[in-house]
Parts: sequence; structure tokens; C-alpha cells
Amino acid sequence: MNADFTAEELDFQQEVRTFLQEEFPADLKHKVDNNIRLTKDDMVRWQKILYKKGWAAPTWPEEHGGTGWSHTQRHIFATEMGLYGAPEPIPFGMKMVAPVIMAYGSEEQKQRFLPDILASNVWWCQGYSEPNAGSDLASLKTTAVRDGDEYVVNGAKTWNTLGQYADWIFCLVRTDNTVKKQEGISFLLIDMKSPGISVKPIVLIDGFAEVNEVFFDDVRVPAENLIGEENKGWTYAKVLLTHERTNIAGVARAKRRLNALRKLAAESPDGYGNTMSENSMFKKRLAECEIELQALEYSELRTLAALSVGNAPGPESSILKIVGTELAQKIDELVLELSGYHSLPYVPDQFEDGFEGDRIGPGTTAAAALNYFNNRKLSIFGGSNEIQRNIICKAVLGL
Amino acid sequence: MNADFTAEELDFQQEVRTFLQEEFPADLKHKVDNNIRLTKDDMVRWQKILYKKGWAAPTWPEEHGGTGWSHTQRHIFATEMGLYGAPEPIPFGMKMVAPVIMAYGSEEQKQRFLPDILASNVWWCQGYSEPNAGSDLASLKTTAVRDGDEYVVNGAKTWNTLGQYADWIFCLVRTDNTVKKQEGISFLLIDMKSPGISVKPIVLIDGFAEVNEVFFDDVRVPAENLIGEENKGWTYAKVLLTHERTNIAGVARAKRRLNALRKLAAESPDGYGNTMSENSMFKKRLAECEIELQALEYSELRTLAALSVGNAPGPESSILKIVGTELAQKIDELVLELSGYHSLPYVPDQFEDGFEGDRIGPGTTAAAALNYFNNRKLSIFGGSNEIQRNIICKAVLGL
Amino acid sequence: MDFSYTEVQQMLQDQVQKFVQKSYDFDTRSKLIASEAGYSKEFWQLFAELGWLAVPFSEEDGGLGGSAVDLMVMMEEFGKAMLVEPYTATAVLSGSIVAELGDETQKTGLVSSIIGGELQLASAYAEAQSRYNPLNIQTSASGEDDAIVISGTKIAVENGANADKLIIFAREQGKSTDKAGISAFLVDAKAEGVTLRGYTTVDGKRAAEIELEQVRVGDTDRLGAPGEAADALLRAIDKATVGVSAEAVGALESLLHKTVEYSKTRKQFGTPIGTFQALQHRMADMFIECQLARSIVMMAAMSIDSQDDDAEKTKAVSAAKSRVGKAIHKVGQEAIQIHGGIGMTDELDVGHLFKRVTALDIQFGDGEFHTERYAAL
Amino acid sequence: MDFSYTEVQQMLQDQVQKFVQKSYDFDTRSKLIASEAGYSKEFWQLFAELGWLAVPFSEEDGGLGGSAVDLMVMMEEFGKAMLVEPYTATAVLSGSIVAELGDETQKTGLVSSIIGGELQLASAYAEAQSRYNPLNIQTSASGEDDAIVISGTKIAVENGANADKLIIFAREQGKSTDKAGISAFLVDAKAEGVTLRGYTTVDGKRAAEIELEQVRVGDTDRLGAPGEAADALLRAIDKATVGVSAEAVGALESLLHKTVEYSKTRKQFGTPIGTFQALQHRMADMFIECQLARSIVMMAAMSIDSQDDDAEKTKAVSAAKSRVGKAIHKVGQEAIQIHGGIGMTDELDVGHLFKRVTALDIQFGDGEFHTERYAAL
Repeated sequence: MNADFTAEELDFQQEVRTFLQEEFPADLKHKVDNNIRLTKDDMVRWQKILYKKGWAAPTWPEEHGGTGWSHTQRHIFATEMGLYGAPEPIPFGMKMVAPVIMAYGSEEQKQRFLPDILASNVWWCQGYSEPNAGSDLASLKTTAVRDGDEYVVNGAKTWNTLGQYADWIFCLVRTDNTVKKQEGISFLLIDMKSPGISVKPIVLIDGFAEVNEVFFDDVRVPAENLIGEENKGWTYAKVLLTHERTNIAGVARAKRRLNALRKLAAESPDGYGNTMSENSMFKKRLAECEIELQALEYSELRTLAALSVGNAPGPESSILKIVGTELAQKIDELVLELSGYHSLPYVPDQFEDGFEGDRIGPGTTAAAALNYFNNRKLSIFGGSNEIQRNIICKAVLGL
Repeated sequence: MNADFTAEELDFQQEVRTFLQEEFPADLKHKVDNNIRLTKDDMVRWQKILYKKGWAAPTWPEEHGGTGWSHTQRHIFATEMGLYGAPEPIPFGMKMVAPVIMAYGSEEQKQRFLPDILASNVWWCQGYSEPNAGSDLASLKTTAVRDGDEYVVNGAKTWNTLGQYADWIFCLVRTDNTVKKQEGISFLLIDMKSPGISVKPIVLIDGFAEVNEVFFDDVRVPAENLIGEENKGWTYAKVLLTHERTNIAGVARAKRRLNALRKLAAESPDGYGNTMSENSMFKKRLAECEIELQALEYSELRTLAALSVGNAPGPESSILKIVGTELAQKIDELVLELSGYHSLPYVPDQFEDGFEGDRIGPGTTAAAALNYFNNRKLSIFGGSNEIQRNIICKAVLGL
Repeated sequence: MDFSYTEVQQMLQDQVQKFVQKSYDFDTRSKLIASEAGYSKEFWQLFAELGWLAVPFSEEDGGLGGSAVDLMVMMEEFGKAMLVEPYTATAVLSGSIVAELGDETQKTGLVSSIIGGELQLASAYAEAQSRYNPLNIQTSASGEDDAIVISGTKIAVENGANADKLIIFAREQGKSTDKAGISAFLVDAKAEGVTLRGYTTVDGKRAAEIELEQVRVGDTDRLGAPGEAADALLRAIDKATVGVSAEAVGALESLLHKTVEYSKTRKQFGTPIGTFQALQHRMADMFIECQLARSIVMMAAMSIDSQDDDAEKTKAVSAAKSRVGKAIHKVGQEAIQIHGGIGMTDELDVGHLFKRVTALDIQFGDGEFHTERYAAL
Repeated sequence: MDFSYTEVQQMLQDQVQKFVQKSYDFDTRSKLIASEAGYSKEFWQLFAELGWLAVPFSEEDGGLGGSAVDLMVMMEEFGKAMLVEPYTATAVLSGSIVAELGDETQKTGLVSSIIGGELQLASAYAEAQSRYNPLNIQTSASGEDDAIVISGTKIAVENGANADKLIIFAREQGKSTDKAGISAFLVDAKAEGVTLRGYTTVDGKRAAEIELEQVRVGDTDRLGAPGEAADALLRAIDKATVGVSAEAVGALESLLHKTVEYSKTRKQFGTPIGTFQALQHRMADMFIECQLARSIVMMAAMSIDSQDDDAEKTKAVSAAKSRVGKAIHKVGQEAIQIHGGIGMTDELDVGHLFKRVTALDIQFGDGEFHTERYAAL
């Protein structure tokens, strides 16, 4: 048993590092380091750089343009990206709809959609959640009624992340009301430019509108956009939901944030002539986070090792999700603790691209409260932590 | 709004203090201070001293020999007792069966039982819980079948505290199997010397047998020992369960223990040349306990104030029970933390009266692990903390 | 021992409750935040008329007695509705400082204007490096010709941009954390050399960074004796800390209430989420936190009112702020979690209550800070 | 990166599991605790035959390689069944010290006897004032005539009363917390001046307080160079700490397993308590704790096996013991609470698992201590 990389893996690690240093745009690095939000153009630009390098889709099979990497290589890549602060590609196309298209789509659908996802030519968003469904996804009410060669879609989706940028949306829609709720759901791809679609931003408590409601009013969707069979959508979506969610634990990102936190502590006066990095109580809380992160990291590595020898991913991903999000939220609390009064100004705009007003306070401390607020979503979205605990109870403990 | 005592109350406080200093036997004080268990004789001796003073039953009405004190006086009395380390009288007679007898017993029963309870002539124990009932008290199975002027009792009771000393037991028994479980229960007083009763000690993980199982094998009980009406026992018991449980929060006891803890910290080397009272992390944990205790104390005072102006005790007692027991358990953890290796020897006998072997380690540290183990019961017995939370949900939050 | 409300306290509670119910719904509040001043001058006048602005002052000063318990009763109600009016800044913090340090002339001019609702004040003590030590002051005040010249930068000055006058704490002597040497000066907000950068806070209040460049004041603008303002500042902060702790108790109560009600109506998997026992027990824990927070704030308020010893008062205040801080994290986070995504949206009040309590935790030092301060006392 | 078990590790795991299943049920264990020696000499011989006692030693010393991961795999299984045999005391702690400090003669005599199951050892370093600092040693060793004379008192010496020989750590030079000046001496348990007070520990092991009064040993009884035993002691403790952490992981797994199974059969209010969602989520949290504990102990074991830097190893060990300590409190307390009263009884294994993990938390320093040590490193 060892956690060492092979010589080849170490070479690969070095290759990724060099690539990031050379190719991750300096202006994006500046934004990431200063809590400035990336624009759609920023993200697409970076994803196209990855595409050019052939590294856009580590999780895809080679036949569709994937990297053909081992699980360990994927892990190294994700880790180095996270440590460097380079954002992962937006997951909705690459990691969410693409695997479903690959597994259940027709040959035509594969030809039509996958290359544009790989090349970041098309921005996808997700249409699962609904205003009254919440964690109970399968109770969705958006309907798609077959009318000749088309479906007519009516209803609303919510918590639609970055839908304001999207060209396409993949949706779960109800195509049969007469059967058990899971058995009347279909998986439909919809062009966001279709008449009858409207997007309404939802402003969150940090002042940003990163999620939306998407409304469908008699939206006509060609039947060829149906994935697989009608009323089998829940099965497809479930596969996706339990699909390997790379980097769900957020270890590399947490490491990067803890490094920043240590640095911030060393720069933060305690008010009595020392810095907060000399405050033994704060040091202890920091140590607890570091220790938790190591336990999380090795839990992730254990999962990875199991995948590498061919085992299917199990309910471990629920642990990684719970512990990873709770740790991220704990780090937010510590940043907030260091930031104190500096975090109170509410000027969300100063974290947008192109803000030209006077900035109040340094980026890290000025964004501390907003990040603390925003990251409460981590334990709610992506399958709430309560749902993850239910999964552990059922799938592992047999309760 | 103020938390001050009146001049009369301060006088009374002084009177209690003087009484304790003068009348609480020195050998008992020595035992209490050194974690030596009190024997039955010790307890009866002390209760008879209280009886002689007229202070045996602060919660009783004067007509039955109670003190006639105000709620504040009762509070002062309980506080001073706790701070001094003088044990409260065993509650089973005084606080548990007596109120039921007063409220629902016949005149004969009152005459027959109350004076001996007041004078500590008779030791009572409680027969509620059963091996398969747990928190679901009403599902009890011990039966009492009427046979002429007697009931014939069969079954088993458990978690019977100090039953090994008891002269009498008050029991909930099933007298009707054909109705809803709560409606077939009666309240019966049983002489522990009755043929067919056997007591089997239950050794707990701290090595002591402070609880018992009590078996009833065709035990014949005179029908005159029935309290109130047949099949109304659950109603009577419920009144008792929601009856004001004085000192349920254990504030004075916690204060006394925190004082001892501070003292112990000042005497405990940290291994690096200082004492644990200079360890800032330990100090913080201690501070958190002290703060929690103040929040608890004022929560208790609020309840007391509400009682004093005639309000019925509400679900507050559930809060006091939860917070009080969790705080007591936290204090156990801190004592254990200070005791470390000194707490590992398992020599329960050295905490019994009359132990003549060599003692290993000073009393506080040597008993630390045993107390930590034993006090896990606090959140289980007396209505588990889960049941208390259920009560809050139902009675306060309307869930 | 008497935990009942006096007639005045009962009246204050009723008044605030009625005011909130009639005039201060979530929409109104949102509009006030978006308005230029960030609060309602009309309401402020109403506060004056109802005598609320007189609560922090002694009867000799024309106030209602200055009891911390009165303050607590009232501010708890403020907290429930998340008032944005600068009550703490003007009436409690600045008011207490003026009342303690001001000479008769100063008091006559200022206290009655505060009580009358005609004067807005802001106290500027915190600086970028001071964290939660109000005595860590580098802003300097030194004699020059006949004037005193003040230079330095102040942060997190609540009500700074709306204040008519600022109380600037500056150092006339000593090193940056010395207690001795700190003076308080009354500075006109429009005085030369004063630059204000106002902003809205995360919880919808207004505050400012203040730059002081060679601001000239006279000897008569000093409140109290030269270099001896520290004790009054600390006492005012202790009292204001009880106030904001009570405000937090009120807001926490709202969070609990709204969460419980939401859980009764929100359905998942066919049943209200309030029937899930895991959530029920967590709401029971939220209730416990609210009760403990309330109890310890009562303790601190009574201690301020009855204790003679400043150190004991300070310890009681730190105990309260520490415990309230813990409750804020627990209750605030759980309220959002149980609400789910909807609790994260700007359009619902719950998220704003969460932000309010988070800001109240920070104000005058967060829970961790006060736990440490308590342990050190 | 390879997290799979080697053949040897797989074999060790299988062997221990089979042994436990066949020969080490709760009743057997209880009888062993009540027996005079407090453990089974017969089993100990079996351990020798199966090669378990060779696990902590390098191949040069006749062992199985001395890998911390091997040790972890085996001790996790020990932990599940709460073995009472003095494996840590004799084979891991004392064995590592002898292997590192002993000269060829000493090693020849001792290591093969340990591996062969013929020798019981106990390492005595802790003293009443030392808390969790193993270098806080006041027991003195000084030359007198041709002998070295040792005096002092040792506490919490695991296996002390059953040991044939004691390894006594005593100070030849320096102040009580100095690293330099500490020597290790091999002392016959029956030597003159040695007084043992044996006792059973709360978790069913045996330990002793040892009084050393003018105990005379020779120069050849010293293990290693004079005054230079500290590093070997610290390294041995680090390794043994990984061992007991793994033992704790096994015991925690048992606690989780037994609690979940109990919750499926125990009925309250007509349904198994395992159907109550509040309890379900708490058991999910217990599971998470167990997994995190297991992960971080793997990290520490691999660190011991692969790292060169002692400080890094020590930091990894403290991380593991800290996190395991947290899991011990949470899982142990929840297991008892969910069992209810029955979990508190001496006759059920759950309470004993709780006591075992509590004692393992204390051994070599509790979770809080190691968190602080980690933070300081």
C-alpha cells in the first residue's frame, strides 16, 4: 500500500504543471486570485485552450476525443488544476449531458452534439429541478406532449446554473402522467433559442444571479431531440447522478484555499500587536481543517484506487460530497473570522469583470461574507447533504 | 428585571449555608469530595437530619409536612445543597410516588405512606421501565390480574435505580389487555418483601450495580394498594412525568464540578513545565462550559420566575434536561482530558465505602473514566434526550 | 428575583411590535435599503416621538433611565424585523459616549437632539489593523497652533455617511494599543479633511470608511479629559454589545419561526418536510439555541444594570456575545439548509435574516473572539 | 499509487479474522480479563506460530518487514474483537525500541524471544507529571561504584505486571523535559528495588505503576548510547500510535456495525428504531466518522513506511490520532446513546467497545493533545 506516483505519473504531473504555467491566461489567473468572477468569454477561452491541447475531456472515452488517461492521471490533472486555481470546464455539457448522449443517444445525436461540447462551441445547462420538487426530483411537473414530429413543452425549471449563457438545455420532462412518477419521465434536449423559452435570473443572497428559472411556454421541440426511449428518462438521469463525479470532494481546491487562509492569517493583525497566525485558538481551528482535508483526501484516493482496479464507484461519493462541502463551508467560516469588519461592505459589483469604482478592502477579506453566504449552497445543491445521508443509510447501512 | 434575592431570601440563603456547614456530616462530606459512594445508611442518615430540621420535603404542601417555601427559596435551598455537595434526598419516595399519592391516593393511603416517606423510614424505588419497552413506556407488559382482594403480578421491571435498598416499589402494571395500550395501565404499590419478588443487579460499564431488574412471579398485592382507579395509571404517571422536576438542570452541581475542574487544571502538569490551566485551548473549552452553564442557569431562573408568578411548568423542562445533561457530560470529558493515564486503572472497589486496599491515583483523576462512562446514562435515562426533543417538537414547535 | 417586564418594557415591546406589523414589512425594508439614505427619516422621527431614542439615556439626561434591560426588550423586537435604522450607532453607542464624556454644554446640545431625533451620530474607533480591539488606535491627534489636528483612517463606521457629526477616537499619547492617551473628538461630518466612503453592509445597514487628513478641531470639541476616553468607549461598546446581542436573539427567533412554518408547508416525497424526524430534531436544537441565547443576553443585561464592577460586566457581556455567536452560526446555517435553495434567494426574508445575524456576530467582536476574551478575564 | 493489500497483509487479515471468529468471542475475552494473567498465554504462543509477533520487525532482525501498513491491517482486526493480549506493549513498542537501540548481543537475545513468544516486555517512560510528553522524565540513573542506580516512579506501564523484563527510561543528564540525557535500561522485573502495582485497565488490559528504588543495573543493560534513547522512544511511540489508531478504527467499525444491527431489531413505539430518520442520519454520520478515521490512519501508516523525515512522520501520526480521537468521542458516545440503557451494561459488548476506544484515545495522547501537537509542528 502506498500513495506514491510512478515515474511516468510524476512526469505527467510535471507536464500538467508546465502547461498550466504557460497556458492558463494571466488575466484569468489574476481574476481567480482576486475573487473576480470569470465571464462566459473567459471560461470559453480557457476551455478552448484545453481543447487545443487535447485535454478538454479527461473523462470521455478516446473515440469521442477523450484523453485516454488512467484514473490516476485524471486525478493528477484535476489536482493540479485545482491547486493552480484553473477552473474546471463547466460540467453541464462535458460531464452531464455528454455521458448520457454517449450511453443512450443515437448515432446522429452523438455526431451532432458531442464535437461541439468537446470544442466548447456550445454551452449547455441543466433542466432538472423544479420550483416545487426540490430534493424530490422525480416529482417534476414540466410536461412534454407529443404532437406529430414535435414535443410541446410547458412548465418551469429552476436552480439553473449559468443558464443565462446557455445555447442548449437538457431537461427531464413528464411524458406520461398515468404511471408511477419515475416511469413517466423523458430526457429531452432543447435549443435555448426556441420560441417560448424565457430565462429569469434568481439573485442569491450574495447579490449574484448565477442561477435562473427557465420557463417553457408551448415550446416546440423536434422529436429527434429525445434521448433514447420515451419514459425512460429517469433511468438515464439516475445513471448520470450516480456517475463518477470527479473532484466532488474538492480536495485540491480546499488545499489551495487553506494555503490562502494561512497566508491571510499571517497578514491579519489580531489587534493586540500580533497576527492571527500566532493565535493558538485560530491555529487549532486551522489545524483541524488541515487534518480533515487529509482524511478527505485519503478517502478520495481510496475511491480512486478502487476505480483503478475496476470496482464500480459506490456510495463513497456521498461521503466525499458531504465531507467536502462541509469542509469548504468551514474554510469559509475561517476566512470570515479573519476578515471581520472588512467583510461587511456589500458591493457585489466589485467582484465583476470590468468594475471601475473604488474597491473597498482587499479581495479576500472583502469577499469573505459573500463567499460564506454563497457557499451555503454547497450542502443544498447537487443532491442535498440530507439526501446523501439517506443514500448512505439505504445503500451502505441497509436501514 | 433582576436576578437579585431579597433581604429575606439572602437571610434564608445564609441559614441554609450555616445549616449545611454545621449539620452535613463530615464523613459524608469527605466521601462526596473524594468520589466515594454513599451507602444506604449514609443517605438515610442525612435525610433524617433534613427531616429533623423540617427541610425534608421542600416540594410538598405544608399539610403533609412540606416546608411551605416559595419557589425562590426552594431554588436557594437546592443551589446551596448542590454547591456544598450535599446530596438531594433520593427522589423515588419524596418526589415521585408521594405527589401521586397526594393527588390520587385515598385518605388511608396518604396516612399510611406519606409520613414514612417524609421521615425516610421507608425506601422507595420505581417500577416503570421494562426490558422491551425502553422509551416507549406505555408498551409495558407486566400484568396485574385481579383475584379477589388481591392482584397477582407477573413480569419484570428494569433500570430500577437503587432497588437493592428498597422497602417498597411503585409500579405501572397492565390490568387490561384489550384496550389501547395507555388505557389498560394501573398504578400499584408493592411491598418489596412480598413473596415472588426477586432483584437482580445490573452491573454497568463503570463496574457498579446501581440499577436492577426486578422480577415478579405470582406476586400477590392487596387491592388496597392500588392508587386511584384501575386502568387510570397512565394518567397518574404522566402527571408525575411532567411534574416540576426540581434541579433537573443540575446547575449547582455543575458549578461545583467546574470549580473542582478549575482546581484540577491548576494542579495538572501539561508535561512541558506548565499546568493545564495555562493551556489556552483547554482554557477555552473550560470557558465554553462556564458560558453554557450561565445560559443554562438563566434558562432555569426564567422557568422559576414563571412558576413564581403562577405559570405552569412548560416544555422548558425538556430544554433544561437536554442542556443540563449534555453539559454534565461535557464536564466529564474535560475531567477525563485532564486525568489522562491516571484514569485508566479499573478499580471500582476503591470508590466503595470501607475499601482498604491501596488506592491508585487521586480520587478525581482515578474516577474520571468511570464517571465519564457512568454519566452517559444522563442523556438516556429520565426520558432520553431524543424523547425530550420529540416533546419540544410537539409541544413547542407544533411539528 | 423578578424576570417580568416593567410597564415601560411591556409598552416598548408592544410599540415596536405594532410599528413593525403596521409599517415595516419585508418590502418596505427592501425599499429603504435601496433608498439614498438607506433608512427612513420619517420612522426615525416616529422613534423620537415614541421615546425610543430616549431609552439609552438616564433620567437626569432626559432619558428613560438607560437600563440595558429596556434596551434589550426593544432591540430584540428590532431584530425580528431586521430594522435598518441606525439606532445602535446614534442612540446607543454615540449616545452613551456623549452622555458619559460630554460636559454640560456638550450634553445639552447633543443629548436632547439625539432624543429628539434631530441628530445623527457615528462613532469611529475601529481601524484596519485593530480587529476587535477598540483601543488599537493609530489615528493621531496633536496640538498645532491653537487647534488639534487629527489624521488617520477609520473603518466600519456604522452610520458614518449619514451622520451629522462624527465622534472620532484618536490618540494624543501612547503606543497603538495603550489604553491611556485616547481622546474622543466631535467632528463635523463636513469638516475639511474628512473624506467619507459610504457603503451598504451585507445586512442592509449603512457604514463608511473615513479618511481624516489634517482635520482641525478645537479644544472644546474634545469629549472628556485629554487621553481619557477609553473607559467610556469600552463601557459604551459593552452596552451596545448587549443591544446587538438582543437584536440577534430577535432575528434568530424569526429564523426559527420561519423555518418551522416553512417545514410545515413545504412538501417533499409527498409529505411536509417538517414530518421528517431528522429535521425535527434539528429544529428542536435550533429552539434550544434560541432559548439559551435569550437567557444569557438577559443575564448580561441584568449584569450591566446591577453590577458595579466593570470587569464583571465585561465578562458577562463576553459570555453573552460568545454564546449568541454560537447560536448565530448554528441557527442561521440550519435555517438556510432546511429551507434549501429558496433560503438562498434574495427575494425571501430568510436569507436576509441569515445575513443580519452573521453581521451581528461580527459587530463588536465575533463569538470566538469573545470566548477568548472571556477565558482571559 | 496502490491501496490494495499485499499477499502478506491479506493473509494477516484472514488469519486474525479466523482466529477471532473461532476462538475469541466476548465470553472468552471476559474470562481472560478475569484470569490471573489477564491474557491468554496459549493465544500468545499461537500469535508467535502465526508470525504475528514478527510483524513489527525488519527482515534483518528476523521479522516480517516492520511495515506500519502490515501492523495497521492486523491491529484493525485486533480492535474489532478487543483483544487483551499485550501486543502493543511487547511486540510494537518494546520491540521497536530493542530493535533500534539494542546492540547485536542484546538484539539476538531479545528480538528472537519476542518473535518466538517467549518474552514479555514493558516499556516504562510515563511518569505522574509527564502527561503526554514522553520526554518528561524525572526518574534518575546515576553511576555508583560499578553499577548504575535507577530511582523513580513510572505510571501507566502497559503489560508492566506481566513483563519478564522492563525497559526503563531514565535520565542520566539534563532537566526534566530535555531530549538529551535520556537512557533506556533493561531491568529484570524481579530485580531488587522494583515494586510493581499491577491493575486491570478500564478497557480490560493490564498495566502497572512501577516504583524503582535504588535499582542497580550494569552498563550492559543500557540499550543504546548513554543519554541518547529519546529518538528511538519517539519513533517507537509514533509507530505504536499508528497501531493503536488502527485498533481504534477496528473497534469503531464494530461499534457502528453493532449499533446499526441493534437499531434494526430493537423496537420502540411499534417500529424498529432504525427506521427513525433522526437516528438514521446519526448513524450515517457514525459511518462517515469511521471512514475518515480509516482513511487518515492509512495516510499515517503509509507516511511511516515511506517518509524519510521524522518530523513529517510525526505530523502525520498526530493528524491521524487527532482525527481518530474525534471519531472515538462521536462514534463511541452515539453507539451508547442509540443502544440506550442496554449499551451501558457490563454484560453487552458494546459498552466494552466504548471503553476500549476511550482508552485508546488516551493512549499516547488524546485527540486534543495531538491536534495541538499538529498545530505546533
